[in-house]
Amino acid sequence: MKETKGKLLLVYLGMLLLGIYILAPVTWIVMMSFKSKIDVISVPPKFIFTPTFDNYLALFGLGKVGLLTGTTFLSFFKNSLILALGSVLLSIVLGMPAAYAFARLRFKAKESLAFTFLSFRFVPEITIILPLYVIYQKLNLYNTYTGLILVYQLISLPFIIWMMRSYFEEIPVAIEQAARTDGYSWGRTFFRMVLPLAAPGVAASLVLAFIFCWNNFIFGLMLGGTNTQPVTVGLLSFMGTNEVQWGLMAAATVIAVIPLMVLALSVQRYMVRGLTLGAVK
Amino acid sequence: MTVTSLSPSNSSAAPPAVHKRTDWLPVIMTAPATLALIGILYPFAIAVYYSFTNYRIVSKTYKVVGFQNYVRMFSNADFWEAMGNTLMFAAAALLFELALGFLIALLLNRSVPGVGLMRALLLLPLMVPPVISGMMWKTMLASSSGPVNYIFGLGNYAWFANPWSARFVVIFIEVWSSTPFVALVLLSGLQSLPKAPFEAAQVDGANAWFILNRLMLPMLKPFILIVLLFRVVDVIKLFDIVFATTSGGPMFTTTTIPILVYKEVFKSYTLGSATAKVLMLWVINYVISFWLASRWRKTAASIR
Amino acid sequence: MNKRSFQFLLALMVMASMLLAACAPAATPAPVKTEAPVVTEAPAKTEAPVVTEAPVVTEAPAAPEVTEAPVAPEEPAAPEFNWRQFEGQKITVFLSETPMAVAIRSNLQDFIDKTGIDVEYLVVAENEYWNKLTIDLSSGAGQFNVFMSGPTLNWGYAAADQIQPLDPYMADPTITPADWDESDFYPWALDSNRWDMTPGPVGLGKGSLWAMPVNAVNNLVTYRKDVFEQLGLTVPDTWDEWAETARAIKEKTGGEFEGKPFYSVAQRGALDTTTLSGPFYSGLFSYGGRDFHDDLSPAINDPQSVAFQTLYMDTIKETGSPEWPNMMWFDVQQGFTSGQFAMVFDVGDFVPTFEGEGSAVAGKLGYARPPAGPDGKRYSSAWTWGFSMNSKTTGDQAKASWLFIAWASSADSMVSFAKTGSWPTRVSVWNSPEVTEFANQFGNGEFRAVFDKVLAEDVAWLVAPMTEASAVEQPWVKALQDYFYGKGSMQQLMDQVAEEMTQILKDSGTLQ
Amino acid sequence: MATLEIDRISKSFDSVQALKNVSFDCKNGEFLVIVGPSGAGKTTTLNCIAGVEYPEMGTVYLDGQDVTMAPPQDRDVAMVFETYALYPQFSVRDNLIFPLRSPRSRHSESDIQERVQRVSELLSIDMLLERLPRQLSQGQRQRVSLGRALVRDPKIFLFDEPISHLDAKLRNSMRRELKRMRASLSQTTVYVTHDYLEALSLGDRVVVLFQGEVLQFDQTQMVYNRPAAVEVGLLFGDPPMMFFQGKIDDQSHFVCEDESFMIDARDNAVGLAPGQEVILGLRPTDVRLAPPGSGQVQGEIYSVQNQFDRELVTLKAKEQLFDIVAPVSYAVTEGDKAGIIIPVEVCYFFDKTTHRAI
Repeated sequence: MKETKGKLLLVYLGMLLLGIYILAPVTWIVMMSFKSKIDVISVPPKFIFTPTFDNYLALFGLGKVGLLTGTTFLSFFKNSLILALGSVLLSIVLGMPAAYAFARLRFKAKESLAFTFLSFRFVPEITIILPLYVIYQKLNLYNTYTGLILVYQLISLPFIIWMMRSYFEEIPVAIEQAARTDGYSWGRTFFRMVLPLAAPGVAASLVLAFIFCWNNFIFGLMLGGTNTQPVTVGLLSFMGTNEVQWGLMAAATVIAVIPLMVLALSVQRYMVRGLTLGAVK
Repeated sequence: MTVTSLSPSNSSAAPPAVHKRTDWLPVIMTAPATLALIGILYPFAIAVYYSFTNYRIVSKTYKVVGFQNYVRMFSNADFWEAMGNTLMFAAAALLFELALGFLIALLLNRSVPGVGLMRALLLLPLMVPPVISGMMWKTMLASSSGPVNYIFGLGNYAWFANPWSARFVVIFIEVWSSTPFVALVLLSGLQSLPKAPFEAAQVDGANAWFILNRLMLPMLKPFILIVLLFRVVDVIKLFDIVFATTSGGPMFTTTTIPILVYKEVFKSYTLGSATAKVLMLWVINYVISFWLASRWRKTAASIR
Repeated sequence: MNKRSFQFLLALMVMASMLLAACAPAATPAPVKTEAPVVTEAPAKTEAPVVTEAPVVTEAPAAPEVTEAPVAPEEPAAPEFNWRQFEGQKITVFLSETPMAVAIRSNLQDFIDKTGIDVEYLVVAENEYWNKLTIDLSSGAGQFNVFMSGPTLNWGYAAADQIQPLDPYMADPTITPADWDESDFYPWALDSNRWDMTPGPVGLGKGSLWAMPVNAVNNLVTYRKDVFEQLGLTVPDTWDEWAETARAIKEKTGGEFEGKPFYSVAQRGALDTTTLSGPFYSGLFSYGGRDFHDDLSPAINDPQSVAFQTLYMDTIKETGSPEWPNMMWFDVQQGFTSGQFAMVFDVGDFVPTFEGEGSAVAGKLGYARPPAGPDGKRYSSAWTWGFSMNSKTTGDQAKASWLFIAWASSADSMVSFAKTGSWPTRVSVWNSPEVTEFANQFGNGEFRAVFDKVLAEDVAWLVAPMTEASAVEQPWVKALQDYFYGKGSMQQLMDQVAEEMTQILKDSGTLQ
Repeated sequence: MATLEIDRISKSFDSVQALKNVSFDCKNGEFLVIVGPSGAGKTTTLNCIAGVEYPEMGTVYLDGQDVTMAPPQDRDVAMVFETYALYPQFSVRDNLIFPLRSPRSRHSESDIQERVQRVSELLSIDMLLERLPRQLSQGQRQRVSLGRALVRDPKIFLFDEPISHLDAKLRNSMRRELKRMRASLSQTTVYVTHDYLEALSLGDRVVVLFQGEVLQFDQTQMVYNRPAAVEVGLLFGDPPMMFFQGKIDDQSHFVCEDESFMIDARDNAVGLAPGQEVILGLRPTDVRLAPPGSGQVQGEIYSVQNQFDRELVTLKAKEQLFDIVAPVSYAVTEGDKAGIIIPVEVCYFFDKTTHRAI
């Protein structure tokens, strides 16, 4: 489709508005991260100010803001990375076969089983925290990566199963049958044909699942301890009892978003799928 | 008139071989995920049990009280107000997210320079944890130190103090942080649509409304349904943003069921009756999702 | 059956019933429906070497038959106190993100070096802190041997046997250093952490010590001296003056000062129980109101209670920020720091922030004691941050944990905490040269002078102890918001809340 | 090169029985066509031969071996799919190479290149080798999918409606190409189509499938000349066979149910009993238009469709409509009276209830 000049103008206007809509709060956070304490609370708000790196320095333990020095933020960061990555990987291992079975195989109770998986998303976290706490305590899963990765499956597994299922279903079954008759075993067909074809969708759902795990708060708070608390809990710890360390919190948020952004940009072209399936549809 | 023999000459008289295979493949493939989730089902079952007890987490004993928690819940005005808020927020947020997400998807569904960048930008709000985005918006909307009032010249309007603007703002923040997800899914839906019907419609001179309403929306339906399926659960469980901005006030106007229950557990300690309330959300989620999921299966099947 | 074996049997039975009690609520999904309730407040920790009192009934020192390592003074070879006696023990400490927690973290190595006890700690923001602590205690997990705590929430934990009284440890010279001087504490600091499990005002200040107070959180008026001088106002000394002054400020400034929006009073107002904490309670009691009568009937709808709440709310409505219904403590603190308010009646712990480098009002502040009521009564409702011990912690680990508490509540430690704005619970610390010097920098010594009076004369613990303390505050704070939005008269609203409170107490079994 | 035998296979999906006791065989080098309307079970039958689906009952013998439950990669069959099933991420060349590099096949690199070259030249796709499937036209895709089967030497070729998605012109030329290929390759082939012309022009023998059952399995010509059931008659021929319900009277005459006409069926009365209710099948190409008064049927011309090389005349007798293919020279117009001559040897009688030929 050729775009007319007027339409193109409209499109860019729309994109500009969208950009502002998304970036305005983000800009505010970034600005806040470079503000001194007094600038953060200034009335009216300050848009021009002398930037300070104190917040960032303090995050990396190189400086001091208020009472807080060298926080353990970096270890929160590492914990989140391990937890989110681990959860997504485990979800793939557990979920991919299930997703494929739901997409391709015919069996009794398929739909109800698939829905049951989805229904785990409905479980309100608050109801299971107390029983889980007790169980984790007994099984020595409290304050372990394993324990948290397991409970994060509540977030990532249903998502991955359902997204991957629909991506698998998008792939015409005939392509798989063709590969089978061309002499490839089921496993080879899956890895040579199905997975590469579903890759964009799979990549997109992995990134989203990663982000959802990264953003989780309540499980990390309740079931994580000294060694495993994720970055979301760390961010909130800047809400001290006597004052909120807005500058530190903003700087920490900026830092926390960076790995996600890198991840997202590196798979950006997969995020919006639709390059490969053109020929078969 | 002779009819040629229906069976090949060499076929035996014996009955045809029967291949009774128990198909273990589905079982094997779904087993790992099932096992993992049964682990979660167990504490959930305990929670359901609690909802039939008068369990206070700061007392040493408790007993089963049958449906008392449920019965009392239904005659509790606070519960109904929170339930009303929950459903109202969910409906409003979904509506805005779908509409806005669809517009964004339409906007970014073209190949002009800069679109790639915009698609990447779209991910940003998703990456700010909801509780943090709630706090950030609270500072942005602060009556005198917030940039929003300052830029738009709104004086010192207190967004969170007026019951209706507080509701609006909570929904707005939720929309800000979740619309990108909706837009992404719908965008990939748009990208997967076949080009031919649209070109044909353009050749036929169909107007934009026709193309949208009769071609695009029906074909996007599975994507709309799946995005609803994932969003509806989250908006019904809406907690973080409310917690970080209004903690349920002013009065009860932004108190959702999760907020109500959270306070009940940690301030009143009555875990039993709190669990009963939150299980109602589970039921609602279940019903809505079940309906959406079956619609999705149907639509997806009819399109394929 | 001779006496000895009878005693043994008794001890066994107590232990068994306790085990049942401890396991029943949390751990088992389908627990024994313990309708035949577990005896009384069976002493929580049989294994704890030290005697515990049987709380509810008396304060009689001990049931000697359970004692394994008696504390009796006549014990001949009472070993000397030694900081290193539990070397190699490991304890876990749970901290709320407060200035005190910051100070503890930076001094922690001293404790470890001094005792050889390994300390693992976890810090979480305040709101989440209580929730996680509640889950940990009620699940029976007992991850955290020692944790920051204070009145109100402790009562729930105490009633459920989730924490243990600290008196036996305090009284044991083998584990309490000689220079750790109990009499050095402000009496109200210890008293506010005592409870004998009798619900309601009659239980105030009696019974076992459930937390060792370290940080006294007390209230005072902080005001903008520059504003008051410019407007020709004097500091209010009574609540009625407080309201009048607020109105006068509103009239004279017209809601604007130095070209910025300006409000008279900064008070907490969010739909959260913290809205009803210290500052609010101080006013309520000073004005002759109270929360509960001795018979546990709500007193919030008494004439004096209603009068105060009307005064308080009307003043906020007319002269406060429109954001009041959404203001948490940190909004109050931040709003005042940014120069939007003329007066704030809140905790003294904010003062270092008000006067700190990030404040727009530093150096412009004056201080005053809590306003008095119509009959001259003047209260600052105390709250303390202290340390409690899990009832699952026993034996040497319990003693090691106590050493940590003793260290944290020692005068030396408290001095360093105080320098973060965690005002001490010890008289000697408050009067120490370092703390005096630190406190004197605020308002040219005015803060110290005023707070000294507050500590000496005004402080009292006022909130009626009961396990439902935070539960009953929920409808209460909502009613205040309702009043703010004109949903009824204060009397009407408080009558309703009173009914709800009674219902809550009935539901929990506290009231028959 | 191989033989194929299908022995009474049955399969059902959920509650629908897709195949019922389907049996046929295919000789070495034979070109077998399976014809049937959509939903008849053609593709399912083919899938059972290929091994991508398994029958619940019955046996598939390939080269005399029972391969019923063998996985597809062990059967050495090549299949061309209705949707072509090209590998979208591979170039045309890689699509063609893919089966040659499978773990089952052992081809030297030079052999692979040589085969790809030969097949792409044969199908005139040698200019397209580096393109991706989505850059190809429908016809080109179809040829690539054919090529992917032809590069191999499988035991058997399976074609699933390979040209049904092409437009009429392309379909004609592809039919021609297939016919030529069939002559030169003489490979055992099972070919599924719903188009009787493909069946007639390509097949040695034809299996007619209807609702999962084999209606007829016979030489191609026989299927046309001796349809075993109403449905077979309906499938083969253009315009399609006409059917009339009626009865056999005592004189072995067929009497149409509205008594619009009768036919003396004595010479063709094998198996016909007096009083029997039957269906009469007539091909429009077999009956002739006659002047009014002559022939067994009298009526009025209802419509005339000029098809350049012929005319399709419809005659109405009482409530019955007769299609007749007539030479162009035959000048009739609507409203004319006319008769129809029905030679008794082109009358096909079917049982009214079973629809089977009598």
